Amino acid sequence: MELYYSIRPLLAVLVSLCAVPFIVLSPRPNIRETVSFIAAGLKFALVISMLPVILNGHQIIFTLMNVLPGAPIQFRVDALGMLFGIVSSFLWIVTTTYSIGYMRGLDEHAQTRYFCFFALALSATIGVAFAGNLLTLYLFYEMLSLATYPLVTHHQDDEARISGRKYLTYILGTSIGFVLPAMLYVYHVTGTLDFSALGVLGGKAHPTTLIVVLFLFIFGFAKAAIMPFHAWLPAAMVAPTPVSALLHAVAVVKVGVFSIIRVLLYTFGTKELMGLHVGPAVSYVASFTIIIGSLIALSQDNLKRLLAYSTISQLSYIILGVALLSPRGMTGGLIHIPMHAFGKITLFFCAGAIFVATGKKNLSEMHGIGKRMPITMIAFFIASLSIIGLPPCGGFLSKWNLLLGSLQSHQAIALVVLLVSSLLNAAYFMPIIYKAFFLRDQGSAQGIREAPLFCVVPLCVTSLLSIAMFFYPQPFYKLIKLVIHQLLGA
Amino acid sequence: MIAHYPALLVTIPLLAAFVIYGCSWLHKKSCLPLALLALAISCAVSIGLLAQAIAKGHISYHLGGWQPPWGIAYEVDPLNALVLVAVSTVAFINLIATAGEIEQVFSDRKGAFYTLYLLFIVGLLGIVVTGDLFNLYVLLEIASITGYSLIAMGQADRAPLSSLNYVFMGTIGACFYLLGVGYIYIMTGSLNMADVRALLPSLYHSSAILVAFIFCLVGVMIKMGFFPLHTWLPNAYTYAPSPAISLIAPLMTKVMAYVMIRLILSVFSPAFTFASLVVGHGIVWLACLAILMGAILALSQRDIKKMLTYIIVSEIGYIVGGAWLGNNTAMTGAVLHIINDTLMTFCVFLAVGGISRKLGSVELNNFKGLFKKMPFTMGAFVASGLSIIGVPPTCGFFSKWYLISGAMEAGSYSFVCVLIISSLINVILFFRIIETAFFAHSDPGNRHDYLLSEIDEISLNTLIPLLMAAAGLLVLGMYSGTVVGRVIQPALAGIL
Amino acid sequence: MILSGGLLLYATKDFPSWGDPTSPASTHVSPRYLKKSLEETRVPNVVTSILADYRGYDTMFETTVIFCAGVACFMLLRTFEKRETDHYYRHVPTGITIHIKGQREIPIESKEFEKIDAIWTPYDLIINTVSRFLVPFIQLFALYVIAHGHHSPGGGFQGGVILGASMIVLAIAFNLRTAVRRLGERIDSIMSALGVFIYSGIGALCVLLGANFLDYKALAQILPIDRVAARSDGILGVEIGVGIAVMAVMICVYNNVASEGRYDEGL
Amino acid sequence: MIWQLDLAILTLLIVCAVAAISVKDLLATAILFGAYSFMMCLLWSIMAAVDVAFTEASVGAGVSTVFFVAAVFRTTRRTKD
Amino acid sequence: MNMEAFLNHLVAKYNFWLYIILMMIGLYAMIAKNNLIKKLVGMNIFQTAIILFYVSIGSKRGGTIPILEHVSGGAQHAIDPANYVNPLPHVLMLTAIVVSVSTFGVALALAIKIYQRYKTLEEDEILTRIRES
Repeated sequence: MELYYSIRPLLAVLVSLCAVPFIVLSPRPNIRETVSFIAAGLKFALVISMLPVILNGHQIIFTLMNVLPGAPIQFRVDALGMLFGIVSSFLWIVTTTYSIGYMRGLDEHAQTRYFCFFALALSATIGVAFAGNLLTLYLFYEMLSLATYPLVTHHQDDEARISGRKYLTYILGTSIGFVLPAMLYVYHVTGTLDFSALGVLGGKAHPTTLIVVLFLFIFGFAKAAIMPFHAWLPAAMVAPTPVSALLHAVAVVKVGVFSIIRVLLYTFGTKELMGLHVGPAVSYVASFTIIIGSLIALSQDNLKRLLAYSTISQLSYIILGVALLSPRGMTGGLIHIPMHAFGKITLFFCAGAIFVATGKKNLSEMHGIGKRMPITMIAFFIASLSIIGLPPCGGFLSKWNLLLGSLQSHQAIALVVLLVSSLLNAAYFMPIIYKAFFLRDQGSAQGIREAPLFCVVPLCVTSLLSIAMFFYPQPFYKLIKLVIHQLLGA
Repeated sequence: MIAHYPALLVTIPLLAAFVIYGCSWLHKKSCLPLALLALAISCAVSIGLLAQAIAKGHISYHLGGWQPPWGIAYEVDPLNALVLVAVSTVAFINLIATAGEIEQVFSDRKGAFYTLYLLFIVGLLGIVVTGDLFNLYVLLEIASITGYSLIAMGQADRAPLSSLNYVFMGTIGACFYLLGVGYIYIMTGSLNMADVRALLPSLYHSSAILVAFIFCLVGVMIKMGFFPLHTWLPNAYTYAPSPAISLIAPLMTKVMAYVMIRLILSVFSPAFTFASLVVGHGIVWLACLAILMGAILALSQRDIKKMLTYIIVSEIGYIVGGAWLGNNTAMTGAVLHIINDTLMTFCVFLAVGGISRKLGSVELNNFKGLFKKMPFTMGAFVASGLSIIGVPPTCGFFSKWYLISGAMEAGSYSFVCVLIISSLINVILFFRIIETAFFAHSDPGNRHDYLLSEIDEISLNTLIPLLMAAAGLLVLGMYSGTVVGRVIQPALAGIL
Repeated sequence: MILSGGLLLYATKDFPSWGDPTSPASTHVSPRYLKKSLEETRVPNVVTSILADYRGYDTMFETTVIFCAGVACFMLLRTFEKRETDHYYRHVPTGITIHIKGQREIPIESKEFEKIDAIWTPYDLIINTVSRFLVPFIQLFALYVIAHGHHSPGGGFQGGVILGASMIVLAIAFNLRTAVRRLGERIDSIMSALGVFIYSGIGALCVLLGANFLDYKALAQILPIDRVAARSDGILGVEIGVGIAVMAVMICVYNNVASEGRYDEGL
Repeated sequence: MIWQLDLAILTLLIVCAVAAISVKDLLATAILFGAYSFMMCLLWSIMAAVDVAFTEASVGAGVSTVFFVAAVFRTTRRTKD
Repeated sequence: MNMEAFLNHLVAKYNFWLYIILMMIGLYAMIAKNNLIKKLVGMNIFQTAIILFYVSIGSKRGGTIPILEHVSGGAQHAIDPANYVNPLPHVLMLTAIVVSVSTFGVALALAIKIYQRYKTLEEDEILTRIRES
């Protein structure tokens, strides 16, 4: 493995940042949205352009500023970051399309502000993906938290105020209260914040302290919505659907998970983790979240809240998979990032499309909606299959690998948890499909047809892609193989 | 001329002040340009001085051509050169930003105002640069007297009273300092800092020196508003006129904090301060108390200006605590925080000053929907708020970083916790305001809406400096590594 | 308070006993002044030589402090708006007071009448005459104090105060208007600035002549004298500056305080 | 120096100081304060600090007393303590 | 230490005791008094006390005023510092006196302004006025 010095990571981050002034100054909505499109396309192109290098097992590094001794602001693109970068940057394009349709369909106010902070949030996400050390990661993590606040509270009514308050309390509170001290402790002990495949903390401090620090990190990155720090996610569902879709199915929550993975694998290092025997503990925490999240989801009537809780439980799959610390498990966990992303974003898109077309949010009002909006509901069906983890959908692969991983590392509990939760997923998705297609609607549903084109196309794309990924997951596998090779050797 | 920079730095604004006061009776129009010119020159000179100091390491300038300890000497090292740059730059930008308001509010006596303004800056610059204990006292009095009168010019009814209280407290502080100097003089027979530092080690055991140190310290702490002695600060700063306060609030307290650090480092050596003196831990505890109390009192305020003054109190706690942890990292953090906090406080007070000029009062409720009305001002306000909270990459984060890791080195985890907690409280403080300003829907029919309807963005000549300051927060944060590496570390390396 | 007192008491035990010629205070720095003052500055009054030369920089700021006080008093108290009231005039020869209602005024240039503010304004021939007779002598003495500061106690500061006092005596004995007529506010303020400017200007001049700030011996290049005499003259120059500034400020402060910044009647 | 004189001045000094802050009339305070300054001036001239004494005589006992009286005249003589 | 040594101690430094007493009087007035002008007087006493302290630093037993008699040229070495009191503190105190009078003037101006607003100089009454308004 060799290091390439290139400015492309920085550019990938800056693209959408530079788009902001244009978005602000653009005289007409069309120009504004064209700018967003161009930025999204450029970003994706830049990310892709780095893919070959990564696939050849190399890394790209770029140091921006030496702000602290041993902790510069540094970008470092490796397989893991690439995996996440591709997913989020691609989905931004799709979401931009979708949000044009959605925002226009409901003609929301302050769309310019919306697109600005959307772009900001995206550059923060990519920044996290390509962060070369803990400081940079923290920087962009905070940037993301702040950039999403205006999006979450977009409606500016009292509900938005309350949930925005909750959002900030959880996100900023944990990141300043938990992550910052933990990070400082790491810096204090090791004198560096770099990520290394072997971990930097090896035997530098007393085990119990390390375990405390570990959990500070895990709960500190509250964006991962690990219980008990999950309450912000359902609250944040007051945001416009594209926001929920991208940020709360892909960007924000995945950033949380991604940060946890980074810290677990690259700051502590697999060896240290095994030495500390914390793998099981972490996986228990994750399993708890999985089960409870699904159970709560069962009882939801508001579609978006249901999806939120299902997200909470799904995220912990990833943590669980990584915490298994076995090649299979990690594969499962990491592959779950793209799979879940595509599946879940489709579901959110569908929810949004239904809302645009019918103005309905609750399941109880959606009887027979499938006849009115067949495309949407079919996409919904596919996506829910993917989430449940049945072939022929991408979700199956991650489930499969996770199961194998839990067998590999002899964790019966994880096995059980996975199976149970799959059943639960089925239990809260299937009724929706049933109601949508096989129940007659109450007369109110006259004159409802599909949502605008801008809304429908993206969700078709994503749903089809989540099928495609079942048959052709190689690129992701390649990346993940690289990660695992780098981490566990052999 | 380059050799004379230390003198020019102080004397150019001084001469300008006299000329301006003369002009104010002959030709009023020329006051402002003169003031701007003088400040610009001294700003440039200070930057040149910083460059020299980094190159040479230490510059000594003998006033009147007399060798110290007989004459008075100016000592410039990278540390105080940095503070000089901060002071002169803030003074310059602030004058640009607030000139319009000054011309309007103090139309009939603006000459006097500019004179006092410049003399205040002269005092501060002199305090930072001088190498003579008594000279420091005189300059301190200049800064104080001008400060009193600037503060007393506030429109609020309470301004004179709070200013008079400030006079009392300030005089006590200055006198304590003078007393301490007297004790030093009676024991060593010298007033020159370097000379005293050379003479002291034989006297460390002496009780008189201990008392001298304590009195100097208490005096300085009164002046900088350290927690138990801060009582004068909030009122004085709240009721002052906004052009003056956006100058005084950032500079006065920070410069005094620097004086304390200078006393520790280059008069009483750290060996004495931290080793043979036991008060170190006590003062760190006091600092923790100061931070917490400052934050809590700030929480209890509805008036934004007053809230900010309490935030100043807690920021001073940061600096004092960092300085007294007594290791290199923490001291670096303290010095860096002096610079950063100067900029943050300046930015936030400038923003609030602009808002209060538009809004009349800066009660929290009046901020409703302000993001719509003056987006850029609020943007700058948010930026400075984030910096005070300590969010990367604003500069506030990095000084806090050094302070905390210094505290970890020193093993005083109480200080660490306090810093974290105060950051969280700052989050509440600022997002309370931001939230109020972000959510436009205020109850219909109160006069505030109608008042809000006709206000708009503040005038450009205030807005541009404000945005510059806000951008400065980011830039300073990005380059803090450079600042620490090139300026602070070399200066501290010899001492700590 | 008790605490600080205790601290002070505690500290005194390490002091050298009072008036001990061998205490560090009197052996470390100060002897040099006594020894060298004459040959370096040709000023026998060591206090003056230190004040204006060795530590001349302090003194410059000391004068600046006074100037600050003057400006501050002006800034705080001076009010420019006119209160429109009835007019009182005193017929000087007889001392009869005339009260005119409303706007009508007696033309100010008439010599017999002088404007006053209140019916009760005192008018005492003896005091007026005595003070008018005294003032010149006071001022003469003040000038002597300034000029002779090299050889005897005194100097610019004391002299300036006495000069100011002389004007204040006028203002008290007659009324503020009389004093202000002698020395207008504008002139007074400009003088206060000018005085300090002389001091710091001399310092800046030394810089222009290539020496350090306030290094008077550089003046030898422009004055036809040797360097030591140049120091002596430089000291005289700054003393004069101090004198002017202090006088002007004292008057300014008195006028503002005595008339609440209205510059009308005074006490 | 003559210690009796010295002692007398010291006592007067303290008496003046205490009186100045305790009388119930600000005008009296002003005058007592002038007296205090004058005593101080005498003390210093005894200590051979002639310049300081001169300054104190002209400033402390002289001008500042005048300022004081003027200020009291402009405000009020009344005081509760 | 025994009585007699203590007396020596007392006598040797009586100026220092004196200035401490004065300083406490001034400080007491500043803290405890209610009238602003009284506080002001206290402040001045406080300052003069410190000045007194400095001057006593300078004084020497058997030292005369620091004005050198004119010895014709070349005789400077005849000057013995022990014969003259230490002039440096005097210089410093000239400055200090000036500072104190300046502060005094500004403070008086402030007091007058306050009186114009509240028609009283008693702190508690002013505070009640503020609370009412």
